Amino acid sequence: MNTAAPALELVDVRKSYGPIEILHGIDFALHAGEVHALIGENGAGKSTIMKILGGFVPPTSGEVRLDGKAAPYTSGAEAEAAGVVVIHQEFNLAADLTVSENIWLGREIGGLFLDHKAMRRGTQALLDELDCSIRPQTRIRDLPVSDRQMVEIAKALARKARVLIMDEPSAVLTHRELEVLFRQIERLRSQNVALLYTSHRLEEVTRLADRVTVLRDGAVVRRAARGELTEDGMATAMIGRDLQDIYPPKRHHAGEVALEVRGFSVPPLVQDISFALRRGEVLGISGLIGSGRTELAEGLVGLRPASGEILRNGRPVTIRSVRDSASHGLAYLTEDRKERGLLLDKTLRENLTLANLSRFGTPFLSDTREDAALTKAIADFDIRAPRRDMRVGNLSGGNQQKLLLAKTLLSDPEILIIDEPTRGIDVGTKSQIYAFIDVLAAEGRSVIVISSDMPEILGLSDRVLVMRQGRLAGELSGERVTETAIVRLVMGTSEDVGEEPAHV
Amino acid sequence: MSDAAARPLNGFRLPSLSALGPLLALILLVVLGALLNDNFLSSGNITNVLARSAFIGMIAVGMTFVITSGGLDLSVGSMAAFIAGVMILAMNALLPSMGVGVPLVLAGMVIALGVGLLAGLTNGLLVTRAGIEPFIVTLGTMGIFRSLVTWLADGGTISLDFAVRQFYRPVYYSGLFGIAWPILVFAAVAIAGQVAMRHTRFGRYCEAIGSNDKVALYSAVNVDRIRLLSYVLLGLLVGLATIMYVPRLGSASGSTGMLWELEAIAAVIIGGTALKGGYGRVWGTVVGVLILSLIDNILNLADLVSPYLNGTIQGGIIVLAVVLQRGKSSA
Amino acid sequence: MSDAAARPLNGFRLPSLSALGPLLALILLVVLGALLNDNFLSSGNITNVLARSAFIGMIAVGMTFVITSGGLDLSVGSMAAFIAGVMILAMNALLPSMGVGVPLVLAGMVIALGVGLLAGLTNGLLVTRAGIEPFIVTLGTMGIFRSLVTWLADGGTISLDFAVRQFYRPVYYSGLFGIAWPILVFAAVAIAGQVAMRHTRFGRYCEAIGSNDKVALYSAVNVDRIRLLSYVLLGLLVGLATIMYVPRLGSASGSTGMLWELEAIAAVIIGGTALKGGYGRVWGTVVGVLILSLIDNILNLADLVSPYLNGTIQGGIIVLAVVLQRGKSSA
Amino acid sequence: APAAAQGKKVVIGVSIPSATHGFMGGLNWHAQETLKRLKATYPNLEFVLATAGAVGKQVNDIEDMMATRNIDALVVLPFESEPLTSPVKSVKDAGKWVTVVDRGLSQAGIEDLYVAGDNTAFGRVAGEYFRANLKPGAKIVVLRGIPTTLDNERVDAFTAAVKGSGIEILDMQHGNWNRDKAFSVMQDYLSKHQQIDAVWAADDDMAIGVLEAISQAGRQKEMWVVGGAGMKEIVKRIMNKDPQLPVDVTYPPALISAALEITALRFVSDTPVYGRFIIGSTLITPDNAAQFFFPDSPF
Ligand SMILES: Nc1ncnc2c1ncn2[C@@H]1O[C@H](COP(=O)(O)OP(=O)(O)OP(=O)(O)O)[C@@H](O)[C@H]1O
Ligand SMILES: Nc1ncnc2c1ncn2[C@@H]1O[C@H](COP(=O)(O)OP(=O)(O)OP(=O)(O)O)[C@@H](O)[C@H]1O
Ligand SMILES: [Mg+2]
Ligand SMILES: [Mg+2]
Repeated sequence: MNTAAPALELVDVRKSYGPIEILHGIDFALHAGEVHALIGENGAGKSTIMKILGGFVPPTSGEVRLDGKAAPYTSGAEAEAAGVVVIHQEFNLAADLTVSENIWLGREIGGLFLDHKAMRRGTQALLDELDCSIRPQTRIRDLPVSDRQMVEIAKALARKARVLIMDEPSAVLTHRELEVLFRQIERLRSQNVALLYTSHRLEEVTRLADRVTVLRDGAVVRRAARGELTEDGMATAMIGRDLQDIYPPKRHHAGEVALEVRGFSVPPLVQDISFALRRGEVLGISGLIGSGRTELAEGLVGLRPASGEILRNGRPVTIRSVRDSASHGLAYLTEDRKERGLLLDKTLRENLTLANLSRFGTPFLSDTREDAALTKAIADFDIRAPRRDMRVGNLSGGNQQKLLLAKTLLSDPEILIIDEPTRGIDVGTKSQIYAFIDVLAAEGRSVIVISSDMPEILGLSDRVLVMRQGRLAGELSGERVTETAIVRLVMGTSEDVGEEPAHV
Repeated sequence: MSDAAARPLNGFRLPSLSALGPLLALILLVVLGALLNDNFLSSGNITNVLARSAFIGMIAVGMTFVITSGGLDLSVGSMAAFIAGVMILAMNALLPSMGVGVPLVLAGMVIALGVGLLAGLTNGLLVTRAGIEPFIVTLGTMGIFRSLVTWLADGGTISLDFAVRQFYRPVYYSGLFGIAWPILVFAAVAIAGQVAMRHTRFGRYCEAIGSNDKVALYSAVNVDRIRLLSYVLLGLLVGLATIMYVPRLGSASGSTGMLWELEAIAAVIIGGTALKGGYGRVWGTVVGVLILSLIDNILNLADLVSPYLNGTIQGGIIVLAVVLQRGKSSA
Repeated sequence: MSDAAARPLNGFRLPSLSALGPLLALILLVVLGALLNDNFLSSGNITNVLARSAFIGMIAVGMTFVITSGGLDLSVGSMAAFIAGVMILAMNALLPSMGVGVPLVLAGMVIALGVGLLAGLTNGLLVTRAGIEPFIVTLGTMGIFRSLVTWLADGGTISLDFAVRQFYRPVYYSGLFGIAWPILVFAAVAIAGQVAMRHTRFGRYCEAIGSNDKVALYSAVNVDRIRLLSYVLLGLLVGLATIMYVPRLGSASGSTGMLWELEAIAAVIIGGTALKGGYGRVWGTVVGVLILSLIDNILNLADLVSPYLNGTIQGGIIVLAVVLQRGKSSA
Repeated sequence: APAAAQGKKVVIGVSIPSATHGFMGGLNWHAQETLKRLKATYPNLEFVLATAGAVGKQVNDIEDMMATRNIDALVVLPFESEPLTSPVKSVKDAGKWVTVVDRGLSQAGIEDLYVAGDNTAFGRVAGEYFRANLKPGAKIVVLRGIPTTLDNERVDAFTAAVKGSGIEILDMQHGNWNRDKAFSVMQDYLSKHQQIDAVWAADDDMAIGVLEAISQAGRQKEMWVVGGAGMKEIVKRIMNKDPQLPVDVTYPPALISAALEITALRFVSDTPVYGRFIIGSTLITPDNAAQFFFPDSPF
């Protein structure tokens, strides 16, 4: 497709952290006007490669070449000036600043004084282009993760890149935003931008990628052009073994009602939600970003002020804090692992046991027991950590997510609410996690899965609730759980225009 | 949802109640003062209160930037004493050759600003280059500046030559259009500070660094330089405050500027700037400074049960002023 | 790479160089002291230095928890003065009915701990319930406690009845196995603190809250209660410090405990605890306290050019001690 | 005729440093007691009392008294002489009566009335006692106050007085007029010096800390201590002929009372009260101690 010198290239790049080598001699090239997908298991080294390309991390040995010459940058900022822009897997936004301030950070418009108007206008234009309803003056702190991802994308687009590197931009996006993102990617490709894309959703790779590079344990194991690899082939190349259907067969038989919610509201958005959850059941909750699924879940476990009735095994209960909800056997896995899920400065062990410390000894905590729990979690969830005593912030994104799952499940909950459980997790591990959920249900526990990943909802749920603008838009079960049915409810195709406008 | 995007921007936002909190406290204090004493609202008293707020005020404006960018400076009070000491010694030394007059005063001012700049640079370099916690750096320099001025003064007081003092005095006591110089300078500093915080890159970068220095670094912000600049700016403002302070008292000693750092930091925090950085509010700082000055002034207006209890009332009002401001927990 | 998971645990880790920094500084100071004066290593001098460190030391151990959980307490010095004042007045008042003896001393101790608990509770509730920045809360209570003790003392000194003092004196001056009581109590507090920080839920939660209070909240940690507890614990330790302090000079006044807060906070930070919270190191705090005491001791033992410059050397050593500790920038 | 005698209200402003150490505490107490008494005796007199913890605050207080309380007279004990000179001068220039207490202004002729202790005498009297009671070759240590001009005056006078006597001053550190600080400084002196024959603690608060350190070291028999100011605890011990505390040097905090009374007199009677009243420092010995003992004072 392209014979000119690659826009950006890695030549025999190695990277070590301390004594551990993460990347073992990577050769890798990006060409203008092409989408190159980099795939691999969690911890394979994708983000590290992207950081090296973007100038954020120096390679231990080897070379980065821009247009065939040694790259003239040594920092992310310089790389950006050279037209190499990265959308990071972990958010790179200042939470106290507004959307607009973040987007222009480091390249503000204006002379001595900032031109707020121009920047706000520019931000609005970018957001419009992304079909995104966030307001430019909102503080990042007040945005849900999905919106933050859109801000990240907008920020990158504002940079006018000639090489755009995207590290799992789609992990937190729903169907609708995803389409917007793909349109942008296609537009950039046609403008001769070189694009690097990574995602654990292989169907996206099939759809977008002109070239695919498969990484395993820090080495390239396969290179392919468009159409050379099926999704199954990619998965096999990534994890080194064949992968059957990743979803477990649905064979749950629902028992009695474990949790019932009546007229539940979480101001300001979520209104009047009622549903029942049975033992042994997996209940999916679908909806657009901002439809209030997270609010509902956080209201249920006492993280947000809420009103309405909650019945546990038929008896009304009051839940005002996470502790209350834990005492009623409820556990919630947050969608926001960086800000609400994990202590990035602490080690794996401290994170794993934080929510269930009382089990590890009173009054003195037992290191041995904690270490044993960690060993088990590492095995159960296939957490790949170069060192057990490393900061969690240095784990790869997917491995952080696995640790978060392990942390949530440690409390052995009767009812588990998981918000975007497999965000950023590779296909191999995904199937393990699905099997895990299946086991939980088979043991007679109840699971609520909130997910923006349609196949996940379809593959896991016995029943699906769909939320729209803070209300229940409908419920589907059995045969009626199909993609079209869900999408229709999600979008509100009944077109009842009289309803209140979208909240912001 | 998509129609929300098309909605017109409302560029103007009403300040939230929490932002108005300190202002409210200030207004309450003014009302209280007016009720307690008829002369409270006299121009004389208002001038006094504003003029004496000016020193801490200018320093607090600088401190706002330092704190906003995630730093702290405990050394400002000692620094003021040190600058005052050096400035006075220099002016006394220059007197024989230059004589009393504008050049001598200007020379003194340049020296004050220069020493302030160097002092701020020292703090800033230790924080950015050596990578030491600002608390420790400035605790150290606090002791150093304080003991240096004591040493310069030989344990006593460094006094400006009497003739020079008479000549220099109007810089504090007289003014323009009936407004005293310190008030004018403070107002200028406050306005410049507010503009710098809201409408220049420097202010924006301070907030970004305080909020998340890694993000700032990734966004091509020269984090170390901005941090350094914030300390240098603060040093310069301490120098400027000293320029206004010396004509008031004409001397410096080991006890000059004692506890100013605490007052300046308190003013910044009362004004609504976050101690952890990331969000700065210069006008809030000005309100905070005025609140602190007014408390003292009002305590002098009324006859209290016992002067020993001044501190109790002062402490109580400070806490109350901030209670007004924060409705909800999340400190 | 996947085998990493199966690798055996390495339970024991060598402390990193940065952790050893303050210890290194301490050792250097000891060597310096021994070189400067022969009596430096005499048991008398060592006892003096350790016993003197005890008050600030106990307070600093409590402060470590407060700072680790993201708080701050500026009121501890005034609180100590206030507790001492109340305790002495109460003991004098109880004297006629109880007579000199163990019961009276015990009553005094209970009162000291009770007042400390209440004072800590006040700070803690204002921080957690009213949601005010700890800096402001404790700046306010600092003024309040200080002025209350001045008022109780009528501006002067509150002195313990002479006979009671004679009876109570051994609590500071005598000891067990030749080790003075304050040293023993301090050691016990330090060990308990280290254990609490590293091996109990409370310590773990303090670190979690300081690291990211939202994550702690989502992990079913009762954030407000732990925060409150940290202030209460500090209050109790201030009470305990006061119990050891009162028998030393048998008096309290408006100047008791002046600037102890700064010293305690400095000790905590020098010891390697992060001012922003999230990481606490109790043994580091102990080292920090000893460093600060030793600096004073050495300055008194050595013959310097001018005592006016003590502050300069003190400040310099503090900064240096921390430079040793932090190799790289990232304050 | 005096204003108050004609039934007009007279407002007297009183500005003193706050009670941050023993001596100032005593001074604060005497000031308040005297004000109570004067108010009861002369209903036409009104007093405005402000205490300042820092020099800037004291200037503010004086400004506030002028701007809002319409004072007719000011009684001021300057925190520091130099910086208070101009502000007090402006009070004088506004036609008010000015009484300066204890620390003189740096410019002569501003005040109408000056009531002060004698810092030079304070140091000299102590020095002369050391000279008279120690043999040549004796070794002493000195604790200084907070570095200030008045501390310099006292110490200079003391050193001048012992000069040439063959008494060796081993050490001089700052004890900041604080018991705790004095205690640790003395502890360190005791570790450092094998032979100490006497201590000039320069202040009774410091003397308390010093005595405690000496008794901890068990070296009570080796040395005696001289403090200063006349704290009741110390005076009591002198009365009881404590060998460790042979004498004390007065610097009575009650001098504020004298200043207030004389100033009040100026407004309620025709007594001419201009001038300077210097209250000398005298040596308190077991013989005369009783007359310096005020059991009700907190100091
Ligand atoms: N600063 C660091 N210190 C130590 N190890 C690190 C550091 N950064 C990354 N690693 C390790 O490097 C390996 C590769 O990480 P990387 O983030 O590149 O994986 P990834 O392929 O992006 O995985 P994921 O799909 O989970 O995002 C991981 O094992 C990670 O723990
Ligand atoms: N802390 C907050 N402050 C203000 N508004 C918020 C906050 N958190 C969420 N919102 C608003 O509430 C809306 C609903 O967010 P929520 O996260 O519940 O949506 P969701 O359905 O869970 O979507 P997703 O999980 O896919 O992001 C968001 O669009 C956001 O605008
Ligand atoms: Mg990654
Ligand atoms: Mg959500």
